[in-house]
Amino acid sequence: MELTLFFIVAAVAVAAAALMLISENAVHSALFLIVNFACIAFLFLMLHAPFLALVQITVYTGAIMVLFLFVIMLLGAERVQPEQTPRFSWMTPVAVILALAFLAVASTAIIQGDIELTTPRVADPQVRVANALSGAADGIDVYLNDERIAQDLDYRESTTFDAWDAGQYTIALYAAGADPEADEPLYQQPIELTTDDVLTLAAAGTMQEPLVVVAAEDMGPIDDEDGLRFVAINALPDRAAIDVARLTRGGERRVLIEGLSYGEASEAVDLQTGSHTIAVYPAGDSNTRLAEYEDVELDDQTAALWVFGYERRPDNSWRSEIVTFSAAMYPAFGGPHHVGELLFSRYLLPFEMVALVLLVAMIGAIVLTHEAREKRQRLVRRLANVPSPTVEQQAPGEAGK
Amino acid sequence: MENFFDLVPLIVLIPLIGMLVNLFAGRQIGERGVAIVAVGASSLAFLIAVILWIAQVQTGYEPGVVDMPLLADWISVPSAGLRIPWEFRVDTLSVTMMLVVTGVGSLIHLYAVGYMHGDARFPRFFVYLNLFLVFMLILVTGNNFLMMFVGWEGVGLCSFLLIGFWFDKPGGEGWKNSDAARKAFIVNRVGDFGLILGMLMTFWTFGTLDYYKPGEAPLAAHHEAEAEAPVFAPQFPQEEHAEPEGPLGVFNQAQLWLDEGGHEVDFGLVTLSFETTLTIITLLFLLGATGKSAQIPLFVWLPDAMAGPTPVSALIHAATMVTAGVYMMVRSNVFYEASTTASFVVTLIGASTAIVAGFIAVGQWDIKRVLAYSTVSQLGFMVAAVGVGAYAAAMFHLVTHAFFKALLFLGSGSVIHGMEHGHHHLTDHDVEDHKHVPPHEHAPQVETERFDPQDMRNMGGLRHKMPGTYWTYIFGTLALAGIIPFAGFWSKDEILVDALRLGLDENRLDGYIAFALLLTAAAFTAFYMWRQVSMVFYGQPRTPAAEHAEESGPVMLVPLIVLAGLSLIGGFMNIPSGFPLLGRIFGEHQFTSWLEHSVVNAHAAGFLWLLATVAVLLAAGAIIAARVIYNDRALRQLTDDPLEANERTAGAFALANAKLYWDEFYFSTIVYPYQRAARWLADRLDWAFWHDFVHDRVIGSSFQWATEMLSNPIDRGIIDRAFDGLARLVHNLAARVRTIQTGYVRTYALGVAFGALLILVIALLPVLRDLLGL
Amino acid sequence: MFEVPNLADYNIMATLPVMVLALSTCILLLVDLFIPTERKHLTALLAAIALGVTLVLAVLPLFDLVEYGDGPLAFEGTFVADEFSNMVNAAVLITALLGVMVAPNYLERSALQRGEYYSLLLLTTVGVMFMGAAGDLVVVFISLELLSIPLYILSGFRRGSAASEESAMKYFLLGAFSSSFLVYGIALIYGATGTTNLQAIWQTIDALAGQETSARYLLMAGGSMVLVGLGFKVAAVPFHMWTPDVYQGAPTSVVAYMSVAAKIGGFAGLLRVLVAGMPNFVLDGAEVAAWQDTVWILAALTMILGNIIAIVQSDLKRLLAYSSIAHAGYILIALAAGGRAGYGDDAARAALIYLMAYVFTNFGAFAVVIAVEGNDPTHTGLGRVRGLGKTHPMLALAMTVFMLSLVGIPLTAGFIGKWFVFQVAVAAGLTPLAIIGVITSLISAFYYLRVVWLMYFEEGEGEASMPRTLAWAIGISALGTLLFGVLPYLLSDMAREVSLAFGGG
Amino acid sequence: MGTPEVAIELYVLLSAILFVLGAMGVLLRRNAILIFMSIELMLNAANLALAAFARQWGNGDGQLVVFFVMTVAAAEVAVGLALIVTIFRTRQSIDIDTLHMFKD
Repeated sequence: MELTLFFIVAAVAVAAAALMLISENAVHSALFLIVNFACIAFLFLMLHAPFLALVQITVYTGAIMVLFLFVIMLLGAERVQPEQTPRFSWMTPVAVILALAFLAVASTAIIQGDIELTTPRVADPQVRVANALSGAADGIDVYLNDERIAQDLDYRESTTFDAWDAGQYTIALYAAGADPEADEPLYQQPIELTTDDVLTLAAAGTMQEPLVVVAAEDMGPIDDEDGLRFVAINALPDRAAIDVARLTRGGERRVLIEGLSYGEASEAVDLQTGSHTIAVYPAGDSNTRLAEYEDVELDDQTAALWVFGYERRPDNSWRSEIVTFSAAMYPAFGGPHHVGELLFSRYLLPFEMVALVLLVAMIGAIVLTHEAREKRQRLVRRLANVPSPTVEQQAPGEAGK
Repeated sequence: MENFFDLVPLIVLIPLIGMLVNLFAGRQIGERGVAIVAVGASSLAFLIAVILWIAQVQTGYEPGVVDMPLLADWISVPSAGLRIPWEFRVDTLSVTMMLVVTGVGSLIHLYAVGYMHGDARFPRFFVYLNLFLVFMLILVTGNNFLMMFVGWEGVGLCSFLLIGFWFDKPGGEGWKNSDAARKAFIVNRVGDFGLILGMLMTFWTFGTLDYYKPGEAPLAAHHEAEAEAPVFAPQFPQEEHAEPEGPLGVFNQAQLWLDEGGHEVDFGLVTLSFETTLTIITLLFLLGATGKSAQIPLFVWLPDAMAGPTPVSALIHAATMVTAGVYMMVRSNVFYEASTTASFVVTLIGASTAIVAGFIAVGQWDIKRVLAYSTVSQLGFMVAAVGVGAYAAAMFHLVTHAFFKALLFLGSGSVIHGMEHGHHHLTDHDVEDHKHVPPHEHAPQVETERFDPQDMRNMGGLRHKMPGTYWTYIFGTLALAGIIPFAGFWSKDEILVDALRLGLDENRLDGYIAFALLLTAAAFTAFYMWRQVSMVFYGQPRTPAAEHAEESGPVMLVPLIVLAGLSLIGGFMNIPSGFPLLGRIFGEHQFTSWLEHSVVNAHAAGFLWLLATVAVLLAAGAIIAARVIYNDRALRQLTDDPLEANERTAGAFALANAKLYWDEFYFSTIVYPYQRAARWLADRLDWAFWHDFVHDRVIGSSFQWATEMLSNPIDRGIIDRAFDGLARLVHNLAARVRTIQTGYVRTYALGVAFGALLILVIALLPVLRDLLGL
Repeated sequence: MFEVPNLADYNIMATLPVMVLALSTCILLLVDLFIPTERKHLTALLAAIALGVTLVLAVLPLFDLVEYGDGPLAFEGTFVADEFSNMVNAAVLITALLGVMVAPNYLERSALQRGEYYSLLLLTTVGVMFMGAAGDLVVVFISLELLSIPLYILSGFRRGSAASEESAMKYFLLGAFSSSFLVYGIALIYGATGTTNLQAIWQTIDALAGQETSARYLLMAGGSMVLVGLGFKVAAVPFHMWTPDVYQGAPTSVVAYMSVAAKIGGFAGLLRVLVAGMPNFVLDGAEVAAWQDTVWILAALTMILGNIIAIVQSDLKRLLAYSSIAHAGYILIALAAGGRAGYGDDAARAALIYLMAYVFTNFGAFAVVIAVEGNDPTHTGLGRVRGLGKTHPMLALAMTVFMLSLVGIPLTAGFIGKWFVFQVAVAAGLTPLAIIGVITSLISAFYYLRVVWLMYFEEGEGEASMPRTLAWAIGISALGTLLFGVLPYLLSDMAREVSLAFGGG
Repeated sequence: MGTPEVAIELYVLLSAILFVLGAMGVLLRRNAILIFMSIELMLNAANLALAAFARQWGNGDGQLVVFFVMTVAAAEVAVGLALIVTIFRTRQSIDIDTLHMFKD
């Protein structure tokens, strides 16, 4: 279906371009070009670039082409006078041959380029730390190798994502304020960071039995506008494996994750936004409900991390609890959000520069077209006073040549 | 005494200041002021050279390196390991050159004050002259090849400006002058190309361009170094020898690598053995030297360069600049010593230049052209001396030649001046203006026929009119001819001895060739010089102008006398061992042992009585022969040369007069057989196709083209034609290529598109090759 | 959700010089509205002040006197304020300053006094400065447009003059044509690497090294097309054909500026994209970057063609146009040398030194053309300089210095530039290219010396008008040419820390 | 976001075709405005390629480049049309072949 559509649109685009090329009348050419631009806008839509499609229609097809038409009409330049003796009759075959050769070479590159196989862009691993380890009074300190990446991190809090170089690291948990040189860590384990990883290092478990779960997050954009994504971690020391399910309003049970082992993180699961009731069962046992969490609120376009564990109550008793951490997902590809975000981060400088380019265009339009009246005035003034040597060069008779 | 070495920057700065003063205030301070500044600057430079000489002697000939203030880090990029400092080198070789350049230079400056008197562009002349001194001194004092190159280009520029100095001479003369200047510059650029490439290769090989680093003593070949170990300064321990980028200068590094053997140089694309590298470098340097020192095949510019004012011919085109090539090769003696191939080529080129130019000189009518070819010939002697390894002899001849050739040029200038004066006296004697006007200012608009004051046929009998000039000229001629005890005898003899020794002792062919050619060339020298003396000074005046010629003023005569004295005694500085009496008075091999401290391969030649006798007799015989042929009767009416009148020698004379008919030579060796072959083919294979197409079109037109190329008027040598042809080729090519510049936007766009396709195809060749299965 | 970074995150201080200039240009544009036509030299003065301040700001870090911002990267890596960009800034700002100096009298003479002239000139300068600091292909593209569009307008600045308009039109159409190649090239490079950031491109190529991925074909094609777009700007053969026509038709004060500034911008872009971004792009175990061959051929063609066609020119401006084409060839040698691993920094240094020498030499030559062209802009035949040696000895002397420097005679800046370029070429194993360079510069002596010849050795009227600012500009250019020729370490010291290559150079 | 149903190569090939058509327009048309329109077509072709590659890589950089190219193109159009208007005033023609005052 999509493919058929593509071919139709592509055919129209090529036809419009070719017609633009051969139309005698400039106005027709401009109209064909508009058709072509509209086709490209449509292709932009197919390529998940709604914002561009919009700009294409408004700026190009709307503003620029209207300007073209306007100038053609203004100058009455629909067609140029035919030449008595065609000057570059050899140009057509040469241009065609050149174009075909160019196309041949370029398409060779494109097809040989084998776009599907290209290696993705390399990104440094992103790491954050989340504290789901209840019990430490002032929170915890976390060290990655010798560098402290979290200080006094309280329960239910997390750091932001930071980029690290890929490689082998050792993660160590300390009680807040501990001296890593002198004190023993609460827990430590080696981890490996590889490129393109987006990892949450979740401290979980109990003070007696702390652990760090490495959860791989998928921050990539989600197609569903109202969607969200979550990763679950089983931090219940007494449960080797659990199932996680969502209870609908009707009391129906929809299993989201099956058989999540202790100390493991699940795959990412997509979910509709809204308020959910989440229940946890021992693996394979749909009758024993271990815990039920009502009204777990989740925003759209976020990536959530759920840690199922025990929380230490003020009375020193323990209670099973769900700890959620959420992070904004990468915005939907091509959407206004996405474009806007990039525009204000990586592309702010080009944005400013484009403003300068537009300023130049403004000055240019003024400088190039504005002077007619002024020139005549000066000419009159000059003629009235002393003829200057430059008058001759500016005489209107010559200008009309 | 080393402190005096610090004066060396001044030797460059003083002429520079003189030049700047004359440039900016020349018109204000008047002719006298300009003269004082210019002559003063060059004399002060000479004084410094003398001080340096004394300092050298006092310090035991220790070489010194002096930084130029401000320019210590001239070109340096530490991160790239690139450092070329602006350092002056004071050693016996450079001091010798300084003495010659400033000494002869000062005399010629003084002479020029008289010669250029009244010229409208008097200040500018001295600006150029001082600028020339600046560059020449940079050339000889620099401690690295790049400084030498700076000087090299600079003197070329000054030569260009000075040859064309009289561009506004009326009647087509000016155009000829400017043509000559351009030719000199362009021919020299061909030589420079060799020098630049040689320099880049040297830099690549050694990582530096310094001759020697400061504090580094020149290192002789290994076997000698072992015998006299302390020559090598202790601060460079043995271990460092193998370091490719050690702290050594170019020559010592080369010497060490040569002693070690087996060293290789990686040029990225190819790896060459060190010896091969040196051969290539030396041959490239030789190309540079053939340009600047006017050797075959690039000598054609020097005779034309005589279009410049005579002091310029004396200073630049005889005494100093043209010897730069010889200096450069002597400086690089370590390289040349190492490469037998290069030495062989050098010998061959030098010796053949000597004989060819000597032969051509016999057939010239122009007084300065004879001297120009003589200069080319003598430079050939020096180059050949380098080729046979006689570096001291080459330098010795360079020095003595500077004396007597400068003398001869200045003498000829005096003669021309006198002739102009006589001519002026005749044509304008009723004009009241008795102000002395320099030669070219004689506006000959009134004349219908141009009078050539340089044509020897117009002279004669000047012996009585200009006695001072005559006697000094005789001194110069005898010195050049190699008559004992004049300077030229000693230096020429040493070269001949060295050439013969190379042949006898090492059984080397080039030694014999050089010896034979140079001995013949020496005979030619004596002959054409005495022919000139006879034509100019003997007999009776052949024109009214010669009759009214007058002696030049004292400003011009004093330099002549000083130079005549030097031509007489200059040779005594290097009396060969075994020569009686003189050796004991002046010491033996003084000059060689002085030079040995900087030119490691300099060695003294002995004295061969037999050879000296033969050489002197040959010269004397040539002189007598010349006098016999150009006797007073023959000189009375000199429309034809006696050699031309005599049937047996007419051919040879015509040959010499036409500069050897190089065109005909090429014609007979290439075109004629080609023509024969073509005809034979046409006769035997007379097919219609063959006849119509191949013969008429291909052979016919290319033959026509070839004959057109080669059979143009023969007053210019084949090499002239080659350069002209090259220039025309480039011009035609340019004219053709420019037609793509149509002025139409669309064709320009086509160019862009075509270029895009082109580079896309180049870029994607690997893919396309894969696709096509190649 | 997404938070807008605050200004400190952008490291905006690193962009101080260019921002100062951009802002003062906007202010100048406003102030100019209140300056009457007769007093436009005030605008020139203000523009010169803005440029002077920027120049000081730009030069200070070159001598390690200050350091703007926090590290070289600004605006998330799209702007790189390093030694290279500082050198480019210095070169282009000096050019612009000289350009402003020669303008007022020229504009007055041609009745073109409009304040926009200076604004446009400053905006071009801003474009070149951005180009020098480009860390992203988008910035390369926009800088190119920012430096080109004002030049198109300035070329057509002479009102109602068919010549000026024609040159603007040609320049514009061909410029737009070639920049569309540039955009396509950027698209292909993006397609191959998934990023437009030069450092990220470098990293991606590095990660791809040794793998036989077919992305390299896209990369190759993309690199070539970028070369088309930027090669046009620097007038490399075969994208050079606009040069003589535009130079001849455009106002000479504009040509003087653009012949240098556009070249600086174009080469800064080429060096950034090819030497910084893609030096490690190597095919099949070769030792040099895959694009080196292409640049090699372009360099050779440019040197040969530029120098040869220049011989037959009879118009001073056209002669200098071909000469500027030829000089692009010499700088392309340095670019080609940057294709060998480990020589990127040396190559960039050589190119910068050459450009710096070229700034003074070429600008000076065009300034002399301004002086001799008189009131009639079409009178730029070679005969104009005939006899100049007699009538205007100082002007002739300056022109001689420029011509000798263009030939590459020692003790002039031109020689130093050539020396560095040839040296790096030989070091990087491009000896044949260096030989072509030496031979063609030999050929160039023909036509440059013809100018010297006409001035000194031929009779003629040799008229010239030399208002004070023009004389100053010529004097400064001549002085710079000689100063850098005699004391080249001033230049090489400034450029000593230039480091382009991301992987160390 | 799954893999696109239409292969990215197809988009890029289409863009190459349009680019070449635009280039031919520049070479073959004499009307300055049409040449100009052809250049716009070339830019649009490049934009299409950029958007296609952006889809391929799943990052927004390509789309941002398209955005900037569009803006710059708009600026170019303003200047270009102004230039055409001026030249028309002087010569009463926008035939590009009438512009050949200079040649060697």
